[in-house]
Amino acid sequence: MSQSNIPLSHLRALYAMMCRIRAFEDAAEIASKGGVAAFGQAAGSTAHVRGPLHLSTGQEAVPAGVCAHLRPADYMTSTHRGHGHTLAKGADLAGMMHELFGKATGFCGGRGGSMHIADFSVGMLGANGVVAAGIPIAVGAAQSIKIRASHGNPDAIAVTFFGDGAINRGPFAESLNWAAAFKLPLLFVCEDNQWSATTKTGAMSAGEGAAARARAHGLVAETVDGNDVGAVSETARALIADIRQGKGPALLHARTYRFKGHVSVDPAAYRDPKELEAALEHDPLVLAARKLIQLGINVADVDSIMQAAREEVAAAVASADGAAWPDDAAAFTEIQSMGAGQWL
Amino acid sequence: MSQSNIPLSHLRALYAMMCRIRAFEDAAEIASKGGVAAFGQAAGSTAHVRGPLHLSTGQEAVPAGVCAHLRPADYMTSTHRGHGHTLAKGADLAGMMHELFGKATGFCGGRGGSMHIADFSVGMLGANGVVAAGIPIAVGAAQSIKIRASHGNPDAIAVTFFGDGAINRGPFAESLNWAAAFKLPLLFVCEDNQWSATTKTGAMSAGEGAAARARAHGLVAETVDGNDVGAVSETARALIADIRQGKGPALLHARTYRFKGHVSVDPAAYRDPKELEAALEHDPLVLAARKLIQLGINVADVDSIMQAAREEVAAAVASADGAAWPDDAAAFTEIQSMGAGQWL
Amino acid sequence: MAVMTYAAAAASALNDAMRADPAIVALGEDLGRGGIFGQYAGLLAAFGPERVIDTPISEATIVGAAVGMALTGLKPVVEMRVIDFALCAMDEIVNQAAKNRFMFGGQGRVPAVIRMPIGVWTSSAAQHSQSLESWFAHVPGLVVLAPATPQDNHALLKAAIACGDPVAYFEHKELWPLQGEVDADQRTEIGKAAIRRVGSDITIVSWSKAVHWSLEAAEALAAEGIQAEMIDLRTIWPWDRDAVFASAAKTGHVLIAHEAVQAAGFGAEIAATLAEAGNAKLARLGAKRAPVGYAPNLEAAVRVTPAVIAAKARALLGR
Amino acid sequence: MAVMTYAAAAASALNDAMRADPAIVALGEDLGRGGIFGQYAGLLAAFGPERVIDTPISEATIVGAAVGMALTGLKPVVEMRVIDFALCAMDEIVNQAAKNRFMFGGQGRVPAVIRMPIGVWTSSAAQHSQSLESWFAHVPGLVVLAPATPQDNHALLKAAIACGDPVAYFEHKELWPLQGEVDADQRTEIGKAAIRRVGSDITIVSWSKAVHWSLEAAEALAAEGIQAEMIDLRTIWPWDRDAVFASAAKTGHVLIAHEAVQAAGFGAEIAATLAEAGNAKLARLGAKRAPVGYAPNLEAAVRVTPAVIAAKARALLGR
Ligand SMILES: Cc1ncc(C[n+]2csc(CCOP(=O)(O)OP(=O)(O)O)c2C)c(N)n1
Ligand SMILES: Cc1ncc(C[n+]2csc(CCOP(=O)(O)OP(=O)(O)O)c2C)c(N)n1
Ligand SMILES: [Mg+2]
Ligand SMILES: [Mg+2]
Repeated sequence: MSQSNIPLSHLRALYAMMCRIRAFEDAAEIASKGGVAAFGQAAGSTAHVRGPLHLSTGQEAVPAGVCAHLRPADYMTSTHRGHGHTLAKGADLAGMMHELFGKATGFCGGRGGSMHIADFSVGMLGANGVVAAGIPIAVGAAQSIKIRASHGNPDAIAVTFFGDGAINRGPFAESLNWAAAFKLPLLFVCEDNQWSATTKTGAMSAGEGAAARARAHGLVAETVDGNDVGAVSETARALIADIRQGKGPALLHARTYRFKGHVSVDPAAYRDPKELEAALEHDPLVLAARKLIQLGINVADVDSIMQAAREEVAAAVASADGAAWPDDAAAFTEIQSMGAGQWL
Repeated sequence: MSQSNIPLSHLRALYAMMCRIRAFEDAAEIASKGGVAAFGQAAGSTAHVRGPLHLSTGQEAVPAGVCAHLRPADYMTSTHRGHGHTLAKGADLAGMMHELFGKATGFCGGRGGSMHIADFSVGMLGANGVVAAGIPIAVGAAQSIKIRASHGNPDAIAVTFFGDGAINRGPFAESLNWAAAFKLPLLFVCEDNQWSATTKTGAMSAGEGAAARARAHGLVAETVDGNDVGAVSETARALIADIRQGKGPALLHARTYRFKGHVSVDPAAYRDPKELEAALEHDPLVLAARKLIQLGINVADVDSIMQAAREEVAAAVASADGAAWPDDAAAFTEIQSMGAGQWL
Repeated sequence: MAVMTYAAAAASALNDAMRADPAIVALGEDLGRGGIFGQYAGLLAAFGPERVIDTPISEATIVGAAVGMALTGLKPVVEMRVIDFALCAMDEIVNQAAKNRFMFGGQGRVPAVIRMPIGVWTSSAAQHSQSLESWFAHVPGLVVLAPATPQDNHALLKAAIACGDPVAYFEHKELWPLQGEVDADQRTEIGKAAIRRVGSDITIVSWSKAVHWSLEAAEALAAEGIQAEMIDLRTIWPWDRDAVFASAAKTGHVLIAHEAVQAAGFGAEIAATLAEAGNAKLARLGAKRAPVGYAPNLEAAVRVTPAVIAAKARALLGR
Repeated sequence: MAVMTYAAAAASALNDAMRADPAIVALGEDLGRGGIFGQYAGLLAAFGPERVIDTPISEATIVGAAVGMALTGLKPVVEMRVIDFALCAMDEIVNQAAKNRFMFGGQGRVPAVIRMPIGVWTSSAAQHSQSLESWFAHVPGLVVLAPATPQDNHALLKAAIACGDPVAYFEHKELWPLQGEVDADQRTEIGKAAIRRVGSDITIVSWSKAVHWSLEAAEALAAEGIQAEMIDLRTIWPWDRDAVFASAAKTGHVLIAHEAVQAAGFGAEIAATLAEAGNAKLARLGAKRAPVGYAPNLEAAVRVTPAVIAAKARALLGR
């Protein structure tokens, strides 16, 4: 399946979401320079976004295409590289930027930051600092939907995003088995950007990859060009429709590419520049924009979509910058109810 | 492949090993009655074998058939149900019985017991009280063979036994991937007795089982009737020959049946008695004995093999019974070198 | 009032709780047959396989899934069989269940009870005999309970399920068959110790199976004219400092006895707390029992700093 | 003598060790590119991919495989990146690596060094900021090290590899860039603390990054006329009681400062040990720091019993 099959208005909406993600990541990247010591970089004190910041630049088509078919009652878990998923699930862009800036007005009141972005109000149950750890949580959310079927949204589903490197952690396999054994309404999405931190995933992964592993556990699985937002959307649509009908879990393997380093301060010196150059030829935003133009939207219109996204993000940055830090006391609230106040 | 293809002398040797395992398990079972509190049973103080005792009665063809092709330089890891594997790897029967009795003369000086049987002198690197935990250890042993190729036994291999329930733990999948990615000389043996403690494994395992999961990770995999010792042996022979030649890891899925409860004091009241009855029709020892007689060995000869095994075991029980307990001081040795003696 | 075993008390409490609240589910291996020790007896028949869930042998996913269930409206009771196997799910317990509420700024709650039986159990050797309760006391976000009697296993299990926090719940393998009277309506507050024996000469603080040994020891001492006061802590976190300090003030002597390895066991925390309070010349400084926050000020708020160290040193020296 | 960072010191020590002993291998994620912090810089080029092993993201199998390697003649150095991810491998560390030698009666040895960087690290929040060294002190079979300087990271890493025991090795994430002089020939004995500053008024005991804060605090105190003696423990297990007790006897005041959560942190063990020794009215009893053995007498030998409790109570009361 490819872009050509989807209606213009849908492609336009997908493109708008991709632009918002791209603009968000670009702004976060700038705000994070000097934000953490790694890859030979020192941490400065001037960065607005501190700590490890994992950018999904270049991977926007996957969350945009998948989440177009999700509803607020559907649950999602994500990874350390979760801004795109969060936005695409419908979370407020400014709330996320405020959280990256560590402000009281962020989604987590400044307690979590980029690796712990979450917006439970739209079903986004959390990014995760531990590779593959979000997968079993989504399994539980999917099982909960089944168990609580009478409680309102019987055809809700859960979706879990994870990377190509994550498929080599045990919880991935455990979760495939579990989801299939209980026939849970769960979509696994392997967002395959070909890299695991500084390591090419290929050499570390035996066999035919995520889809083959899923099939071996009895799941339906599809592989798709993850830079073709139309293809992602159409494939996800079909899989999600089946899941909603109770046909059990499925896996979507989307091939894409990580344009940036592992974290925002990583210059990715270990990577052949040609590989990046080649990948940039398949920038999912460029591909989608080209298609929109083919379909008759004029260039200025297309540009205005990105322009609007950049403006939205700039406003978010400005407001995040001006927002208040959490009270120091917030370090000691929302920990637990029993024994609250007993720190020592 | 089946028994008919293997030479009589080989089948006879396999049968003899199976008899030793059966005789061992039968004697251990008797010695363990009242040895642990579980399944509604109380622990008495008269048992000679204490703690959880997992019997491999009915599963003898798997270790016998596989280990016939192993050498002392090959490594093995096993499970909580490891007596058969240990014997078949060439360990001393009496040393194991002494360990089950907790005596100073046992393999582990009474420190380990049934769940921690090991005989490093024949490459048997340990049973394990944690399901699936032996698998990554075997991965490391196999990698070590490759790394130390110059050190003597370049075509040595490692083999790891595990149950059908164990394939749903993450380390199994991680290890499949790892072994294939590094092309390690490792044979995975799934000894499928259809049960995981009190639970039928089928309902808990999605997809086509161990072999399918192995193939999805790029391994060669074969399924065999695990009660047909000739078939096990022939299939293992072929897989092991390829592994020795550097063709990478493989998996053998052997279907068998657990004649006893999960532990020796478990009456398996949860199991349909008909299932056991049907399984007893395929007792691997009966099948092998029948075949030996078909091939011309007379009944008395066949009986004498089992008789010899029972005598060997009886002698081991008697000597274990008479052997000394470990010194109390053994509770505090062989823990660690640095800081030895600092208990508090 | 009924006489029942420690195992049956747990099953009965869970039965009561599940009957009262449809959000409660139980999951783990072999639950359908009542659990290896009967601690889930009768529940499958009463509540069906959607609420009494037999799981694959997948400890990481058992706890991970429980976190997902808890975040979405259920109250899972999770069976790990023995603490030793819970080591296969430590990321899920410590990084996910315990920290979720804080990391996400209070958006999520993880009302999950994770049952991890501790203790030595008739020759089950090194991988089935550990007692690791002190680990969990060290982890912000967790409640830590260790009942010693059928009555407490009934009442504390209910309290654990109701409390809304993730709970590390430690039953003891050698206590499963222990018989005792159980009043199903009795409530036991989390954080309140029980004085199992009143005495004037020495305070013995303990929990779990060691409570019974301590009581046995107290009887032996009584025969010699020594009256021991025996405190069953029951809650390891938040532990009942008031009860311990009051008894210590009365008897002037405190012995803490637990089955876990002494080195870095929870007895050290109690002893250190008593010592600091009673001795102006000894102090500890460590991070607050809070997860580390992201915003720079939140991160700084829990840390030990040179200024804090210097201040504490001055205080110790009375300057 | 050369000046190098804490990260470079580790790389240099490992380089020396690997050159001298072909049995040493390193494994973990991203090692081939020198590790995210440069702590493996240059090693792949020097020793090739069979000895500097880039692994899949499979923490459980990284440690499990290291156990298998160690049992069969290799000496693996295992990278976990941060202690938080080591929670994905706790069965392998605690049930397998730590207990192997004992369970199998001395047949196996696990000379593996498991590197699990601890500590807060610039806004990396709750899942990348833990310090869990006290957990490992609680586990029989493990050596526990926590170097604070480039020199110690060089010398202790070598000592760890050479010692033959499984070692929980805790570097600190904020110390990677710390510069210092390193004498490659200097040996540091496991179990020996370093007196970083001599003083007469108060003893500050610390380790890892908190050593530097403690020294900073000591400077501030000195300006006020308070002379603090600063002990860098370096080895958490077996810890240097002699050094701590000697200094405590001299100064009469002890402050223990660590970055880990205070509750059930290793500071409690030190404080409790000092308190018990100095105060005849307080004692702890727990199991010996030994794995639980199978034979009934071995099992009994490590346990706390009513008789032991009663005896300790008598001793406390001077009877
Ligand atoms: C259990 C665990 N191991 C290691 C890490 C360190 N780490 C963070 S991201 C990453 C690479 C993950 O690769 P992939 O799953 O492909 O996701 P991507 O970063 O490419 O989005 C690693 C190794 C971690 N966070 N958690
Ligand atoms: C990690 C872990 N989880 C649970 C257990 C408890 N347990 C012991 S054996 C067993 C069943 C294992 O089934 P299988 O792998 O098929 O082996 P079998 O017992 O049939 O030989 C279980 C659940 C354990 N020992 N380790
Ligand atoms: Mg990737
Ligand atoms: Mg089985």
